[in-house]
Amino acid sequence: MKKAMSLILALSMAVASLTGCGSAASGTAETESAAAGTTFKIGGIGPVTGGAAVYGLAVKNGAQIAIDEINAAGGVNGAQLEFNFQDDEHDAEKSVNAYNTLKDWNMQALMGTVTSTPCIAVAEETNKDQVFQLTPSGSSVPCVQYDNAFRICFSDPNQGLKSAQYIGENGLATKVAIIFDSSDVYSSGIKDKFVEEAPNQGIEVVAQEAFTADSKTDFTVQLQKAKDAGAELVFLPIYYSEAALILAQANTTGFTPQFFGCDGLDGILTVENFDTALAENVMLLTPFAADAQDDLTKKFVETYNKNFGETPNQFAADAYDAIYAIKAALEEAKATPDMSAQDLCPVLETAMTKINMDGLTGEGMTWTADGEVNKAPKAVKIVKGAYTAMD
Amino acid sequence: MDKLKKMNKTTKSNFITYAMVIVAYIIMQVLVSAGVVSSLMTGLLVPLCIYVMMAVSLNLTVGILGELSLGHAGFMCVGAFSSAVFSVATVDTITSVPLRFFIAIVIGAVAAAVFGVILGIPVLRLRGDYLAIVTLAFGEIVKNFINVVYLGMDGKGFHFSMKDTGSLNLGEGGKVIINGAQGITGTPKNATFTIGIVIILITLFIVLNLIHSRAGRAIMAIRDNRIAAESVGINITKYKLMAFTISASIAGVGGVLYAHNLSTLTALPKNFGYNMSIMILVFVVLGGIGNIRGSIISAVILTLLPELLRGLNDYRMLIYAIVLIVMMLFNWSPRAREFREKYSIKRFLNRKSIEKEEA
Amino acid sequence: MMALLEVTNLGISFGGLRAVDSFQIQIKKGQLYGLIGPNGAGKTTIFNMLTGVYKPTDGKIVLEGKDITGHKTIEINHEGIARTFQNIRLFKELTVLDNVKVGLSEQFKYSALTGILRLPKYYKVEKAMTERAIELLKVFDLDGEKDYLASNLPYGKQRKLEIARALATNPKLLLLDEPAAGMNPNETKELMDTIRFVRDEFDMTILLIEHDMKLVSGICEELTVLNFGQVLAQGETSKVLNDPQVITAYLGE
Amino acid sequence: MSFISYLINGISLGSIYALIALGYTMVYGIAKMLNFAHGDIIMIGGYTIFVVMNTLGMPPILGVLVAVVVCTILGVTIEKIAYKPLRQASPLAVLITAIGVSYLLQNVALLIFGANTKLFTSVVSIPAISLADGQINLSGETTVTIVVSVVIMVGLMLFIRKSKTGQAMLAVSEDKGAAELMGINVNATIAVTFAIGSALAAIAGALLCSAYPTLTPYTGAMPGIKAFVAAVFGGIGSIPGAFIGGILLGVIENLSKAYISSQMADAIVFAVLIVVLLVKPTGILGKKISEKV
Repeated sequence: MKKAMSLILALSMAVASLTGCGSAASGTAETESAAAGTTFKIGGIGPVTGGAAVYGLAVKNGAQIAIDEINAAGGVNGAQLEFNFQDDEHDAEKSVNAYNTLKDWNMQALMGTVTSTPCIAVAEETNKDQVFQLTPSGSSVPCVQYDNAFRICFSDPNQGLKSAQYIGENGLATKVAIIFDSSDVYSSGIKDKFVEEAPNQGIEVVAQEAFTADSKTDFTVQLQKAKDAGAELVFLPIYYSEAALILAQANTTGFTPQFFGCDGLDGILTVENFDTALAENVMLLTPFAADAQDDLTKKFVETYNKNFGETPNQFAADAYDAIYAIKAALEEAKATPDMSAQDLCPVLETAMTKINMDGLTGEGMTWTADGEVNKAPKAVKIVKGAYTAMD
Repeated sequence: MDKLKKMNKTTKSNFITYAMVIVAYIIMQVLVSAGVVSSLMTGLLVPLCIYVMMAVSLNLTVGILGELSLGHAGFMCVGAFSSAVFSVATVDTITSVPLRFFIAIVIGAVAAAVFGVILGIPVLRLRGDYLAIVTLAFGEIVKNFINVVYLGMDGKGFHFSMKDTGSLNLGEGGKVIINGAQGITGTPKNATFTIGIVIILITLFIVLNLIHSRAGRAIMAIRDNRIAAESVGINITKYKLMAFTISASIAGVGGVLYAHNLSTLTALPKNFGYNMSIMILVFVVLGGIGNIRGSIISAVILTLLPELLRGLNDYRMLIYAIVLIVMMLFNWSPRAREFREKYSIKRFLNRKSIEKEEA
Repeated sequence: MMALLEVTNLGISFGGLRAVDSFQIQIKKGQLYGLIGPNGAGKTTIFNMLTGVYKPTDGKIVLEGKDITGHKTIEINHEGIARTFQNIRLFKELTVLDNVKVGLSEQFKYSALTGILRLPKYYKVEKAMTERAIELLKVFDLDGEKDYLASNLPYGKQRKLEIARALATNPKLLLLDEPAAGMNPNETKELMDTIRFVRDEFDMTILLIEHDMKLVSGICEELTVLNFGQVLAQGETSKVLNDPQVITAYLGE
Repeated sequence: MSFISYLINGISLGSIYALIALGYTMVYGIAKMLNFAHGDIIMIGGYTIFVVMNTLGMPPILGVLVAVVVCTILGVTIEKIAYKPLRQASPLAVLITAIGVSYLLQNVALLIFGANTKLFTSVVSIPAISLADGQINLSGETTVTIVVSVVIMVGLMLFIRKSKTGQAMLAVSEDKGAAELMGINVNATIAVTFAIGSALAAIAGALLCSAYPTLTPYTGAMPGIKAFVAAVFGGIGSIPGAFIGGILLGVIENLSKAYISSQMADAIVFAVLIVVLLVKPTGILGKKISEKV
């Protein structure tokens, strides 16, 4: 009997706490919605803890700079922007939780998510709820499969295709080895398309060597196999932290092919304490270069450095552009802050296809109705520790 | 109430466990329909069901069978992928959602059970940490394997490759189901809170009835003393395998729910790696090894905790880690136990009733 | 009459060590037989061979005319040998009642599925099983503690529970490994009565290892004395205990 | 020729695993607990060296020394706060607490150092050895790691066999209760074990980060798990076993990447582990556990 009593007690306490959190959430929402109609609430989702935290943090920081700039300049359509960034630990389920948290906060448009797998899961939700979604870096195809979702970055197949074309058209090499992360959506997505396109460009893929999230310390075997296969060029559709290791290990084993990467490679020069000589002559297709000399990039890099003590990478730039794209779309749609997310969604969808924007990651960016961006990838080569335009 | 008193202790305890789940369900349903529950909480209902099932299932292995498994996410992964393949493949042909989801659940349960048997037969003779490491290895193998599998379907049936989608040679109108590391996308979102609760109740029914039956006693006898169990004629292999397989199978169903709650399914270290196995183990240990009801409660609390800590932003996981350590110390250290005995509500109530009787 | 248990030339070596050598014994049905000897003489090793825990290196064990040498523990239990352990091995986290019920598992059967689905058979068999278990517990005066956890019983009662559990498997031969160890004289006396009662009531054959000479001389009809893995003396209790060789082995040196 | 270089690279990776596994196995052998936070102590060691060398501009040797001190203090503190109160509790409770500590260290590092990858400057300044006309390259890090692992292994074995503390450790590992009766201070002995294990972690951190020079808050996690596997592989609790297990794990990993499938290398490593344990249930050099009946 006593046990039953204590149980009922515990249960009612649990329930109280649950509804407590429920009503607390709706409570704050209410008090804020009293003030609502004065600000646009932009949500953000990405990993800020766990192994992928580096990308999420970059996006969070990059977006924050854009938000601050816009607000300082008077906001959008006369209203300020409010930004709320939630952690998803690079996990689809946590990502949906993060999305729901933002929903409780009465988010009006979503800038996210940062990584592909969570992005697909969240896109399902935003489509169901009809919330406008713009992902800075969710590059896998299904991320923007719904009408309400757009992206700043190129899609994975697009990068694979462009890379193969670039290598083929410029006759960089005929024998190519690929080192990719077989446990990563981004990496294997680019690799698949590259391999498919390679024969059309007269490229022979002589080795496809994988690593996984669980074993990414030693790359000597992959490099050795590429070397033994006679590769003239090693294609690295991976992120820069692993690439930095690969370059270092290639150097110690005395293997010096041409290295070629995609936008994930951007940031390699800014790895703290990285010996940039290792990256000499590495080529990459990227829409953003932190040491580009245009005013926009210079100002962004400077602010980022000042606020966060680091040099921004691709992800930060994508996020910065994403916020400005949302701003442009809001202005184009003549949106007002009192509109609900559901009211905003269709008008932003139309507006996205109309805007034309100059950003960090491209000039004259436009979007198609299927969510993809039109911008030119820049091929750069690292010379003396700095990007040099190729064309 | 009198009736409750008359029931024997285990029946009563089981009754409380079922009642707890049902009452929680009713309360949540009422609150949801009244619209006072946040979206976050609503979104968490199915995951909560999944983790409760996983915790109950692992408790069968760790608490009842007494073997440490660090590969439970592997079984979840098997259940998730096998059922998701089925659902994606038949999404156009089987139009009845309940029927399709039911078959998916059965497939997930059976597939995980088969892996449970395949793994269990050779490895269950290992003991302690060695068994733990082998199960961990199993989980990692499953995860690694899934990441290199390409599976497609066209008019002629299934095509399988371990290289890339191109080598699947899909015919006209074929579709890729498992796309290597990109996993499965477009799994129908069939899992609901009600289905989750029903499955939890079925799980509890199976596990609790098993424990309080001839087979369950045999399993616990093996846990308590293998040599003595053998000496009274208990077939060690049979009962160990039975518990392990049932546990795997329930984990498989947890995987089915997981797969059908998100539109995308990939085998990442985060969701199907040893991290997940360990997280479930945390639920079990914190809830009390062998204590089914404790598993349920701790799974709920620990799943909610990081979400409730969202307000802390960057400090969230740090606080979570600290809370975890403190809870472990509070639950298990002898000094903390003494402290709790001394100041527990139960004792306080007891003393009162004793005083009353004396008066 | 054929012996219930007939062991011939039994031996086992661990590495180079010959732990038991050419051991032989014959136990008639209904007999209360004692196995004694100094520590390390190999008594428990013989129990372990008889119950299949160790595989004998050579020799033969025949139970009721059936060769069970080298069989597995479970098979041997099913053939009809049950035992207790020198260091008590109860199912500590189970109740006293459940400990006995585990022993009854092989006589009161229903499938796991019947148990999970709670089919009528479950209730029927469980009821019969509980009744039988309580009967057994009554023999050892443990029925009052049936809902206690086994680990919460006092030491003497734990030993008794082990015997009850072994009996539950309905054996032909019961092996008791130092049943009186750790008991006070009163408890030992009580235990002697119980062992006699078990023999008479269940028509049981019992082989026991014991150091307590009072118990041995009080209840055992025949004895085998073991020293350094070899049989030192064998025969009627009173004769064996007066054998000068035995006395030297125990008291000498 | 490439086979030999695969082999050498495997040994070099394996010697890192071996070094980490030595710490793991030692703590396991004596405290009978799986210290899941061991990998993260390695990471802390790495960051300490990074700060000393790059931020403060001190020489490498000082960095390693500071790291050893920091890790030792950290290890002993963790033991005292988080593990010691649970000495009588279920081993699983300690395991979970260790996991909590692991999360804690990762998140503290994340907050202090950020998520960005840092490139580690090697603490090794020995040049690479080139064999067979430069076809085979043995980097300075590899040479040092192998030598250090062997030295530590031998040192540990001697320490345990010859020193009084070592004997006490052995006694504690056999039977805590009996050791206590013999007048051995069990708590102090376990604390010393953690101190040594953590100091080894600092050295492992220095060499891990020198050989594979990237540093993130999660650097230690996966090598930690791999080393744990290596320790089990060789027979957990056995010091030479940890060494052999580590080397074998590295070699198997690299050879399966080279000759079977680079995608399936993890699966192959783990499959080999399962097979080894099925054949030798307590690992290659593990003691056979026999229960006295």
